[in-house]
Amino acid sequence: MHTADLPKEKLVEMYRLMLKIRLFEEKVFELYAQNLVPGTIHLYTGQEAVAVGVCSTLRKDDYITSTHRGHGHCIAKGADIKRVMAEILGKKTGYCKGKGGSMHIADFSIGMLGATAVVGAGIPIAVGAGLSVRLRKTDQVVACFFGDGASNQGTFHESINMAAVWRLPVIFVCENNLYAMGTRQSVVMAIENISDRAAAYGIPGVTVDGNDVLAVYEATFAAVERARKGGGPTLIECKTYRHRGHSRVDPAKYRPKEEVAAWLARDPVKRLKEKLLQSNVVAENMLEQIEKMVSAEIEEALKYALESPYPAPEEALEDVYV
Amino acid sequence: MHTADLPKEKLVEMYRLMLKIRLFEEKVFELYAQNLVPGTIHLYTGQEAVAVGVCSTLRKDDYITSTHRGHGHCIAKGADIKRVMAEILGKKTGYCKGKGGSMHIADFSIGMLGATAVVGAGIPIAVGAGLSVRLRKTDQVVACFFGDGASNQGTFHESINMAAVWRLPVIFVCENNLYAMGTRQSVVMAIENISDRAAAYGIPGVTVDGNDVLAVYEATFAAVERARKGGGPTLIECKTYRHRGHSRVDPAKYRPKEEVAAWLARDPVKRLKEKLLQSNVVAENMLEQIEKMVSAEIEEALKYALESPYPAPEEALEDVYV
Amino acid sequence: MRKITYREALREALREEMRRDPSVFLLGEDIGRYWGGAFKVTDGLAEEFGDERVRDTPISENAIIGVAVGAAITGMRPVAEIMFGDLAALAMDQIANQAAKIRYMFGGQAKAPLVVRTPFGAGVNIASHHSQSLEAWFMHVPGLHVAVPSTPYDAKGLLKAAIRGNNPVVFCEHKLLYPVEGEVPEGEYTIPFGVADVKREGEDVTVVATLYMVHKALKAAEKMADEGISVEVVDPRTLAPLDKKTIIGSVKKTGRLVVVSEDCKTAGVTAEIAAIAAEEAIDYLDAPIKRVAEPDTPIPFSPPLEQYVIPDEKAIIKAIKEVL
Amino acid sequence: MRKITYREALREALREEMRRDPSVFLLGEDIGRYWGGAFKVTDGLAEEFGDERVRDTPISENAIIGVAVGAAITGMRPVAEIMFGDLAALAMDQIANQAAKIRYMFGGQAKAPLVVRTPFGAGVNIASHHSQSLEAWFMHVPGLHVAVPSTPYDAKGLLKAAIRGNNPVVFCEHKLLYPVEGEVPEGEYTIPFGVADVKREGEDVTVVATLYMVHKALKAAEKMADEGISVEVVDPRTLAPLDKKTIIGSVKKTGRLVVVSEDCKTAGVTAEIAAIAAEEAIDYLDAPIKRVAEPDTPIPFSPPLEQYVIPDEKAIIKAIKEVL
Ligand SMILES: Cc1ncc(C[n+]2csc(CCOP(=O)(O)OP(=O)(O)O)c2C)c(N)n1
Ligand SMILES: Cc1ncc(C[n+]2csc(CCOP(=O)(O)OP(=O)(O)O)c2C)c(N)n1
Ligand SMILES: [Mg+2]
Ligand SMILES: [Mg+2]
Repeated sequence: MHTADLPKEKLVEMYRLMLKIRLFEEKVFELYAQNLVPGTIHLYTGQEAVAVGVCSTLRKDDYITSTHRGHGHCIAKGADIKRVMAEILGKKTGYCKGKGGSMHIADFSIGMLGATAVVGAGIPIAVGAGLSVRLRKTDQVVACFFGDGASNQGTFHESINMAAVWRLPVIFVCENNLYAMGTRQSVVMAIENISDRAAAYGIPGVTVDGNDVLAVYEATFAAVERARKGGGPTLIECKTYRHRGHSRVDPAKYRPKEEVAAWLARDPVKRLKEKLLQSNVVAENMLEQIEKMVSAEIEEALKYALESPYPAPEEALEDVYV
Repeated sequence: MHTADLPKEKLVEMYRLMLKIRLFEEKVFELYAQNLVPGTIHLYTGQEAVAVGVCSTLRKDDYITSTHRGHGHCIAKGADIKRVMAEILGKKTGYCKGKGGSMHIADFSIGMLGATAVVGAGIPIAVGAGLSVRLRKTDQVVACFFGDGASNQGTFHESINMAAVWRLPVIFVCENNLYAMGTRQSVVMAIENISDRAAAYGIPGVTVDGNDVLAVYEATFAAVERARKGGGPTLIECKTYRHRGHSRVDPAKYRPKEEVAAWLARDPVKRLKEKLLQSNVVAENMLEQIEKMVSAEIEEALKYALESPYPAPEEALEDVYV
Repeated sequence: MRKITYREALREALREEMRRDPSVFLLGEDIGRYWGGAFKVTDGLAEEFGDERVRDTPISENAIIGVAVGAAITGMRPVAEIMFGDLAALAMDQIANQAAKIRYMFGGQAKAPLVVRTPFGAGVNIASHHSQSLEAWFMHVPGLHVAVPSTPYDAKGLLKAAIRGNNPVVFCEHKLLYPVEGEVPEGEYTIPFGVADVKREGEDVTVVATLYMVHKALKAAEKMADEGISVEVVDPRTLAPLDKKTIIGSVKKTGRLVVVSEDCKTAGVTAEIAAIAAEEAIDYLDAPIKRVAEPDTPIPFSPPLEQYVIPDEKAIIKAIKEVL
Repeated sequence: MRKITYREALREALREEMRRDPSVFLLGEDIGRYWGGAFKVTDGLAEEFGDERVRDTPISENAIIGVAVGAAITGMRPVAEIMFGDLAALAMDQIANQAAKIRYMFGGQAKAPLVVRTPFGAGVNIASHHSQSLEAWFMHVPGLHVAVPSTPYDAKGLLKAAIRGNNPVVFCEHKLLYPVEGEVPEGEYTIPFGVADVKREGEDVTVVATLYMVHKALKAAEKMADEGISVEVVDPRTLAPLDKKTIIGSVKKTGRLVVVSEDCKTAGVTAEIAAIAAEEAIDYLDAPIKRVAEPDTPIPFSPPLEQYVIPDEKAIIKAIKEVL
């Protein structure tokens, strides 16, 4: 489907989701600064168009796999932010009862197969879900999120090759935010477009503006359609940028100021908002109303999470085996 | 250098080496049938043009890394066949004092950095040797042999990517003999030419007739020249075929008869012989003389190996640490 | 009773479970119709169940297990084969960090009912990269179950239980056991995990052994019987969960313990079993615990070298005599 | 004497060895000028030695170690960093099958003088994939040396020895130790592998502990001293080679043994040390051996859960009291 044909409601819903991720992450950042978040966090701020563009093409029973930078993927797939927030704070009411935390959120009830904190480790798992779809003869698809850094892992190669030769319904979504921690892409790869790697497996590869949710949507939509019909996998590279440092402690000084400024100017949330307004899809006050509602949801989630109890220490011994 | 410019002596030497590998392997096969070879063996018969074409472009101080199918690599790099044979028979006089056997022959004195029996594991080791060359500021190069099957390992991807971004002097030589054990390439890869994978790393990739030693020589020569001058790595795919089964027990029934026949007709040793005769580089009786000498060398190697003692059992405890 | 080989017993388990449950499928290198598995365990299964359910894979060990994990958490029951146990080193992340932890990390939301079958063991002169015994690595990883069948009967019953169970299992086979014959009933049975089998009863000394070493221990026990010494041979059958109760019970009865395993001695299987006895039965021990294991070397190729490092009957007998 | 942190001690060792020997170089993810290592151990070294010798790599753990192996066997002395010890799971083939065995398989022709530095340990709420302690996997692999420094002094001396040695070393650090201060002399020194350090002398019970647990054991010992009980704390400093003599000597003196390690209990570090004592000193033991270790679970995220599974002073004291 071309995005020009998208119903207004869909566009507004995409905006709402992107804003939800943005405001959620800003809230997590605040909490972090107040020392309320244990461990580390990897915020999705700046990359919202990718998760939302991709997940907006999926059905509830489709699968996604996620990474250490996974809050956005969860929310875009439809997770309950109360339970996401509770998990991030280590509470018993979190999706993983506090066992996983920010880097390991999962919601199997919506096909969110979980985040792995081993970079690249989710890629073969996504392929396995794709194989499962094939063997169970359903028409589900799998979207597999990973970063530019992950695309140098052996798992990237092994997994995409398998998905390609078996023509599995997997969409490989590389979120190329130009850095893996402090490492610029050019320090670790001699190519510019990671989508060029698709040719190594005989599958289509495409690079899109990852800060343009409609571009992401369009490319994914085509890939999902092909995948559902048995046409096999696609590699979609979304060029994007994280607004903040890699993790809690990172001031990201390794990024040139001009680069940061240029990307902030291309903020995906703002861009969609402007597009909606320019094309008269929605009135400004409606967007304001959405923002209010989303903010309220987040406050509610925060309250829920803060008021939730921690798990009892002995629960550490549970869930090791079935 | 174009092979048309190759001096006669070089061509004859290449023939001699190919024949040496061929006759050596046939001898090993015989011994095997007589139950004189412990363990398993993976013969190089049929692929001689690759090892010889590649190693003929190398200096003694250049490095190679090898695989489970490594006898040909050793011999082409200049190993002493007495000690190769002794190792294959598990004798104390073998290159590895009987600890390695057929799958783990090494001769560090000629830059043969050893065979690993973990498919694909030699690839990063070759890259490390290339990095070592760079840090020691010599102009050595490294040739890294591996199979079509190995090109699906994560190490292939991780290693070539590193060599590419660091522009290391490594020649990646993929011996595509169309099968990994009983598995045809098309069962495990959706592409036809493995050299197409070079583009994923931004390096040159080329496919050559791996049964034509001159084609292999020419492609490698160019890659070696570029590498010595700091131009970085190349991926060379040599299409070839093993004349026998994968290993000792394999009748290779999974290969269509016509396919086998077609490839036998393209026997690399015969082809070079015919070329030499046709182009009047050498007289037939000179080739016969070479064959006699090579046969005698092999008989001598065999005698040496058979007469050599086994290691003493307690030697098993040596060489674990320096 | 009917006698079949360990290899056939494994194949029968796979076949029966695949017939019973369409969610069971196999994947691995060369397991399909062209080869039937490097050790022929899956021979003929592709012909019965098709290439989709008996799936040849590329040489990509880590992804093989990752794919099994992804299939397992979405409703399938994959049985993956790693052609040689040594190569599991390539898949340790997917085995130990993903398969083993996915249930825990996600707070019990997921289950990962996959089986990783792989052969360990030396004795066929295939050197350092194809001969190791690495069971201890997996024992050390919470979330995994580890099976170590020593007979065709145990192989079949444990493999069926592994496939039906809901936890990830590393199913350790032994190359030298594949041709070994033993009694296996035709009918349906499974063997629960965590239940040791006393392969021979005895009074004077307890020998705990696994896999191929069970057979060497039994031979040693027979020889000792000739000398009037009664050896009890306990086969744990699964290392995780480990049937401590049976082991400790036997030690309390005999007062002497020899632990035998083919893996390298240091930090290996024998260490854990010896440690348990030292913690829980020291007051019953009348002698030091003895461990019989591979010395700490890689496995060499040459036959005299290889034979030297593999624990043998003589070493077991020597250890038994030392504790008497 | 001058006090510096464990982190600084490691950095100083790297700096001194790089100045001394041009064949020493570093490689790893984000170790260079842009980040200085996830735990800042290599901070500033790229500035002094350049990007060639302090080399940022792609995220490719198995190849990082493979590259180190290739460089080591051709004359270099690489020090590779794996950002978190859990991720060594991705590199087990290159560590355990290649680095460890290359000398042996090739009959002594090669040496592989490489060091793999990596942090283990829990305590900072980063959950199951960033908190494990996997030293036992490496102990179990012949051909590897394994260092486990607990103080800045040991860290510097052992790292310098590791870099100068000719065997592959897995150099296990602990996240919570990086900021810990201790005395480190300015002058040149190295600490030989295989020599335990008695961190505190005592008469009544031997506590063997490693890494961060040494500090907890020392605190426990202090508390026990208040109760009139004299605890000897032995820090092996390297697990391979392991200084059995010092451990056994101490056990023979005190007659009681508690082994403490942060790794999972089953088939872990404590198992090997307990087994050695059960083999070699059982006649001197006046009580069962006690192991204090992580229960067999992955490491959970939430602070109360994580604290529950990490062995603490109280658990050590409890174990000591149980054996008295
Ligand atoms: C296998 C592995 N290596 C290293 C790390 C440490 N680490 C965590 S995130 C990260 C960078 C990942 O970069 P990328 O894939 O581009 O994702 P991004 O953080 O940019 O979203 C690294 C190196 C890890 N968690 N796993
Ligand atoms: C990592 C790994 N997986 C599987 C094997 C078993 N194995 C040995 S050779 C081989 C096939 C290798 O195929 P290829 O790379 O094409 O080399 P060829 O044998 O054709 O020369 C396999 C699967 C192994 N030794 N190592
Ligand atoms: Mg990135
Ligand atoms: Mg091949």
